[in-house]
Amino acid sequence: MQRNSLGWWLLLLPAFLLMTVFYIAPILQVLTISVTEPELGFGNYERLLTNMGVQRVIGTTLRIGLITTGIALLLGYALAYVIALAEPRAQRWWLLCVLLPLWISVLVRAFAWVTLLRRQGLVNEGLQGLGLIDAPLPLVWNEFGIVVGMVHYMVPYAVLPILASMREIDPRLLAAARGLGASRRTAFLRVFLPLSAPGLVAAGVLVFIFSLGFYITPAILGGGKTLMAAEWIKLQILDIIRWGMGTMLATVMVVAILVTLGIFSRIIDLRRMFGARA
Amino acid sequence: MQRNSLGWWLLLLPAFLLMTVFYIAPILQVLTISVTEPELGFGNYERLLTNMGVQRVIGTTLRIGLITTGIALLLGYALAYVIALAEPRAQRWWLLCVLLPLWISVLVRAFAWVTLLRRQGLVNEGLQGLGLIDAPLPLVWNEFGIVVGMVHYMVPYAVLPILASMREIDPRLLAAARGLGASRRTAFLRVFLPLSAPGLVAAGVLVFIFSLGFYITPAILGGGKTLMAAEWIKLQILDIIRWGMGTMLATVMVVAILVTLGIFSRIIDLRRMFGARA
Amino acid sequence: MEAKAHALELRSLTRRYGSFVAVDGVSLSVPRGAFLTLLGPSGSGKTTILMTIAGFVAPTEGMVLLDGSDITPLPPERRDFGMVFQGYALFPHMTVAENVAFPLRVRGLSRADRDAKTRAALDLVQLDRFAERKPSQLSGGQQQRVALARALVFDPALLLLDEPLSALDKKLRAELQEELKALHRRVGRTFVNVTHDQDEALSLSDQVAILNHGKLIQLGAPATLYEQPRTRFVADFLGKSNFIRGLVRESRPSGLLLQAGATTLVQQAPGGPRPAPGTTALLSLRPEKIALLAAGETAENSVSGSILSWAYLGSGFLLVVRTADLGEIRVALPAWRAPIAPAEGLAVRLGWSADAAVPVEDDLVADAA
Amino acid sequence: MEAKAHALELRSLTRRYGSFVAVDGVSLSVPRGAFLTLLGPSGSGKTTILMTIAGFVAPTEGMVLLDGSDITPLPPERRDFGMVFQGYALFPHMTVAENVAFPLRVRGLSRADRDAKTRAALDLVQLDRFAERKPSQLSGGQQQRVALARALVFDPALLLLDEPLSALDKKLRAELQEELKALHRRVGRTFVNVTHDQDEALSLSDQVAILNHGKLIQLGAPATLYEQPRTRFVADFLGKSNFIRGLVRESRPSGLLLQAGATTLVQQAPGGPRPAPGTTALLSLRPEKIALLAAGETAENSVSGSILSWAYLGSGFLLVVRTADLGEIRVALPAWRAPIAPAEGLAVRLGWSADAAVPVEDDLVADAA
Repeated sequence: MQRNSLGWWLLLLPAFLLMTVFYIAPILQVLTISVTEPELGFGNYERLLTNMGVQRVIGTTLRIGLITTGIALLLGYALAYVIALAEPRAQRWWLLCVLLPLWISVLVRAFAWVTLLRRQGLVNEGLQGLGLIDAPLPLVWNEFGIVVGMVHYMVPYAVLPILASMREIDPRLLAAARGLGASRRTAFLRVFLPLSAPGLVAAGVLVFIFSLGFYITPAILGGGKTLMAAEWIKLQILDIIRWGMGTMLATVMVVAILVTLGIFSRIIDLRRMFGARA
Repeated sequence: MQRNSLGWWLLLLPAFLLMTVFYIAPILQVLTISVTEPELGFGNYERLLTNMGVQRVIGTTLRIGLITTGIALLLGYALAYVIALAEPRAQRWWLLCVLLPLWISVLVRAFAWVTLLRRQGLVNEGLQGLGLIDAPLPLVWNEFGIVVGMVHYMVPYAVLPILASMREIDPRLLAAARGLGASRRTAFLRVFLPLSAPGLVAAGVLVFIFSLGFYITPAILGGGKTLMAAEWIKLQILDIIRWGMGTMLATVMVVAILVTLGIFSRIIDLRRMFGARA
Repeated sequence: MEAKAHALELRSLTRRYGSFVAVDGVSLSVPRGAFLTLLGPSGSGKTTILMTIAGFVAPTEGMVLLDGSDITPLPPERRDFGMVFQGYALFPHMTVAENVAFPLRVRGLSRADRDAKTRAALDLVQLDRFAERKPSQLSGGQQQRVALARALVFDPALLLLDEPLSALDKKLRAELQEELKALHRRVGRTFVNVTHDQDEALSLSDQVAILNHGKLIQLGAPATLYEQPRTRFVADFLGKSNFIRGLVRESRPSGLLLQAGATTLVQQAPGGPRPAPGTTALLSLRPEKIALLAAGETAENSVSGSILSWAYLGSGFLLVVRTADLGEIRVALPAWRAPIAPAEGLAVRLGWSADAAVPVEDDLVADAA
Repeated sequence: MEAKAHALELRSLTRRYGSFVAVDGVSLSVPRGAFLTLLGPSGSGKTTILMTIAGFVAPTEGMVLLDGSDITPLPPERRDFGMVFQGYALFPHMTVAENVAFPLRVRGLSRADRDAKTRAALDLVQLDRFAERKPSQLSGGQQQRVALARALVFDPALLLLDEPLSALDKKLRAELQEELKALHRRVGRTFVNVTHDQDEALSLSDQVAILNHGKLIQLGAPATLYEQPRTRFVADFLGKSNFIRGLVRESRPSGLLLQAGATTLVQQAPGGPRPAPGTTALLSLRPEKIALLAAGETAENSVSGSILSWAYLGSGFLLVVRTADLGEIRVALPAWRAPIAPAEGLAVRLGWSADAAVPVEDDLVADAA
C-alpha cells in the first residue's frame, strides 16, 4: 500500500485544488466586496457601530437564534431519549418520523405554518371553537411564528447528534448505577445526562449556527415585520442594491460562525454534529 | 428494566401525540387547501394535465434535479474516496473542509456565486484576461448558474452517506483482493465499488429529493428566468395569491417525495442518508 | 467476617420470554460466605439467573430469598448487592475515586465517611495510587479491580460477578483469578460468579452450578463435578472426556461388566442406581487417566489401537487412538520422559483401572432438542 | 506434491517506521513444504514480517527470496501467494463460490476451468453444499474454511495465515487446528502462520520462530524450543516456567554445581558454552517436571517449602510453593491419585532430576528496554 503513494497523491492534487477553489473562492469574493463597495475601506464595517438598523437586526437574529436553540434542544433531547430507549423496531419508526420533515421543502413547511397559525387558521379557529379565546391570537407574522417554524425545522438536526451521543452510552452503565444503589432519577442525572452532554453541546452549536443564517422561514413567517440577518442581507443586495452593506453583514456572519466553530472544535468533535463517527 | 414499563409509556404518550400533531398537521393543512381553494374539488389537479406552465416547471425541476444529482454524486464519490483512504489526521481536515460550507447560510453562498459568475465576475474577467474568450460568457441567470450553485450546496450531502458506506468496508478486503491477484483497478471495480454502492444510492435519493424542493439557490441564480417548482409555488401563493394552485404543486411534490422514499426504503437503509448508523 | 456474609436461595426460578424459556425451574441455595459459580454455554440462562438475583429481570415464576426473606419484588437499587459487570461498566466521566465513591454518594454518606471508605476499598485492590485517573487511563486488569472496589465499598450483602475476567487476555486472567480467590477469602462475603470458562469455574469456586438450556444440570464442589459428573453434558463441558458405550453383562455392588464389541470392560459403580443387565451404559473416561501399556504390562481394562493423529502441547502430548471396539479414544500423555515418540499409525495398547471411568446419563438427545 | 512446494528465505529483513523498528534484521529460511509459525507477543513484529512476505509492506532493508530469487520489489498481486487474513476478509457481496472463484477470475481463467477448480477447492474443505450461500450465512468455522479454499484454489506458491484461528472460540479452535494440520499434510505446500497463541504454535508447526521487539529470538522445532529454550523470554512465553538463579560453584563437562542460599543444585549442561565458576547462572524449570517427594524419598535436587496457594484445574493441581532459598516455585501435579490433598500452609518437599531444568540466558533486561 505504501509504494507509489507519491504518484497517487499527484493524481489527487488537481481534484484537491479544484475543490479548494470551488469552495473557498465564493466566500473570499463576498469578503472582498464588503471592503471595496461602494469604496475601498472599512466604511461598511463602521456602520456596525453607528447604524441602529444593523444593530437591531443582529440583536433580533441572536435573540431568535437563542430561543430557537433552547426549545429545539429541549424537544430534541426528549425525542432522542425516547428513541434511544425504544426497541430496535420502534426506533426505526421513530427515527423515520423525526427525519421525514427533512425531506419536505422548507418553503412548503413555512407556508403550512402560515395556514395553521394565521387569524383564520386551524389553531385560532380551533381555540375559538372551544371557547378558549374570544379574538384570534397573533400567532404569525411576528417572532412567535418565526420561532415555531424554526423549531420545527431544527428539531431533527438537534435529535441526530444527541441520539448519536446517547447511542455511545453503554446501557450497562445505567444498570450498574441502579445496581450500585441509584434510583432511576439519580442514574439519569448522574450518569446518562453527563454522558450525553457532548451531543447536547454539538446539537446546540449546530442549531444556533443554522438559525443565524436562516432565510426562508423568517422571511415567510415574519411577514416582513421581523427582520433577521439573512433577509436583511437579501434586502440590501436585491432590493436596495447596496452590495457593500449586504456582504459586510454576510462576512460578519461567516466570521462569527467560523469563530464559534473554532472554539467548539476544541471542546467537541465536530463530526458528531452530523451523526457521523469517524 | 421491564417493570413499570406501561407507566413509562403513558408518560411518553403526550409527547408522542404532540410530535405527531406538530409534524403531521402542517402537511395535512397544505393538502386540504389544495382541494378547497378556490372551490372544493380536484380542479387544481386537472391543471397538471392542461396547464403548459405547470408542466414546464415540473419538467425544468426534474431536469435540473437529475443533472445536479449526477454531478454531485460524481464529485461526492471522488471526495469520499479520497477522504476514506486518507490518514486519520488528514481525514479530519478533509471532512472539515467538506462540511464547512454547510455552516454558511445558503443565501450568502448564492450571492457569492452571483458575484463570481456574472458578466463582470471573477470568472469571466479572468478568462478574458487570459485571452481565452472575447465576450463574457452567460454563466448566471440561467440553468448553468442554478446547477453550479446547487451542486455546491449538495456535494456535502452526497459525501456523507457515501463516506459512511465506504467506512463500513473492511480495508482488509482490498488487501485480500490484491493478495489474491487483483490489480489496484480490479480490486476497486470488483470489491470497493460494489460495496460502496448502497451509499451511492442513498446519496442519490437524498440529493435528488433535496434538489426538487430547492428554493433560494434557483431563485437567486436563476434570476427569475428559469422557474423551478419551489419558486413557482412561492409566486402562486405570495404574488398571485392563488393558494389552491401553489398548494396543489406542493402536495404533488410531497407525495412524489414520499413515494420515492417508500420505494427506496425497501432497497436501502434510510438512516444511511444521514450518516447515522442505527 | 461471617456475620457480614449472607445466604442466598433460589426457589424454582423460571423466566420466559414469550415461548422461549430462558430459565427453567432452577432451585439452589448458596451458603453464607460461599463462592458459587454459574457455569454453562451461551444461552444456558446463567446470565438471566444472575440478573434475576440482581433485580434487573423479574422472574416469571419462583422467588429469590436472602437469608430466608423474599426479595423478589425489590428493585435493584434496594437490594444492596455489589455487582461487577461484564466489561466492568465503569463510569467514563468520573475518576477512579469518584467511581468507587458513587455507591456511597447515592446512599447520602458524608464526605468524610465517603473518602475514608473509598480509600480503604482502593487499598484493598492495591489501586490507591490511581485514585485521580480516569478509567480509560487504566489497563484492563486495573479497570477490573476498580469495578471490584466499587462493588465492595458499600459492604454489600452479596457480590455478583458477570464474567468478570472474560475481557482479559490469558496471562492476565490467570493472575486475576488468583487475586479474586484471595479477595474472596479476605472479605469473607458470599460471591456469585457467572462464566463460560470451565478453568475459571474449577479453580475459583467452592460450588459450581452447571446449566444448560435454562436447567440446572448438576451442583457441587469442583472436584465432585469433574470426577463424578452426573451426565454426559457435564463430563463434556468440564474438561475433555472419552465416552464409551457398552452392553451391561453383569451388575453387582462390586461393579459392572460391560461388553463393547469384542472388548470386556470392568467398571466400578460407586453408589447410585446401577443399570440392569442387558441395558446399555455410557462411561465417561478422562484422557489423563489412560496409560500407555508397555509390552507385557497389564491393567484392569485394556484395548489395542493405532495412533490416528497427535498434537504436541509442550508439557504433554494429546493422542487420538483408533480402536476397533471403542472408536476413537483421546489420551493425554506427559511429554517429559514419554514412553513412546508419537507417530501416526503407531500401534499402542491403552490401559486404565476399574475406577478410572464413571457411568454417566446420556443427555445428548435432550441437549439437541 | 513436493514439486509444488517452494522454499522461502528472509535475509536480514528490517522495517522501520520513523524511529520505531518494527522488524530488526530477521533472517530465516523455510524449507519446501514446511509449516512455519511466527510466534510472539503483540508488537513483536510477526505480522509485519508476514505482510512483508505478502508484499503489502516494503522492507527498509533486506530481502525476501522465493526458491532463491529475489521477490522483494514485486507487488502483492504478482507474488501468487495465498493468504488467509485475520477475520477472514471474505467478500460480503459475493457467494461462497464467487469468493473462491475470485482469484481465478482475476487471472482470466475460462468459466469451465473456474467452476471445476472452485468445486475442487470447496470439496477440499468440505463446504461444497454451501457454494451458493453468502459468507454472512456461515458460522465462524465455515467462514474460516472458505478463506482457506479461496487462498488455495489458484495453486499458490505459499500459503500465508494471519492469526487464522483467533476469532474462534476455544472448542472450535482446537477442532480447526486439527483440520489445518491435516490440510497442510494433504496439500503438501509451504505454510507460514502468524499467531500469539503458544498452544497453536506448538501443536501445528514443524518450525516455530519466536519473536520479540522485532528480533528473532529462537527458531526451531516445537519440542526443541520447549525443552531447550535459549533465553528466559522463550521459556516464559512458551508455557509456564520457574526461574532459579544460582552461583556456579563447579562447572564440568558432566554438569554444573549451583549454590542458591543454603541449597546446592546439580544441573546437567548439555553442549554449548558453560558458565565459569563464580558467575551466576539462570535455570528454567518446568512445573510439570517437579515431583512431590514422599517421606524418605530422595532426588538429585530437593528443596523444602510450604504451599502458599493452590488451584484445582480438573486434570491437575497447580501449587505455588514458598521455599527459603529458591523463592516461589510453581508445581503442576496430576489430580488423579495425587499423593497429597493440597492445603494452604502444608509442608512439602519438592524434587527434580539433574536433567529436568535447563540453563537459559537472562534476556529480561533487554526485554524491558
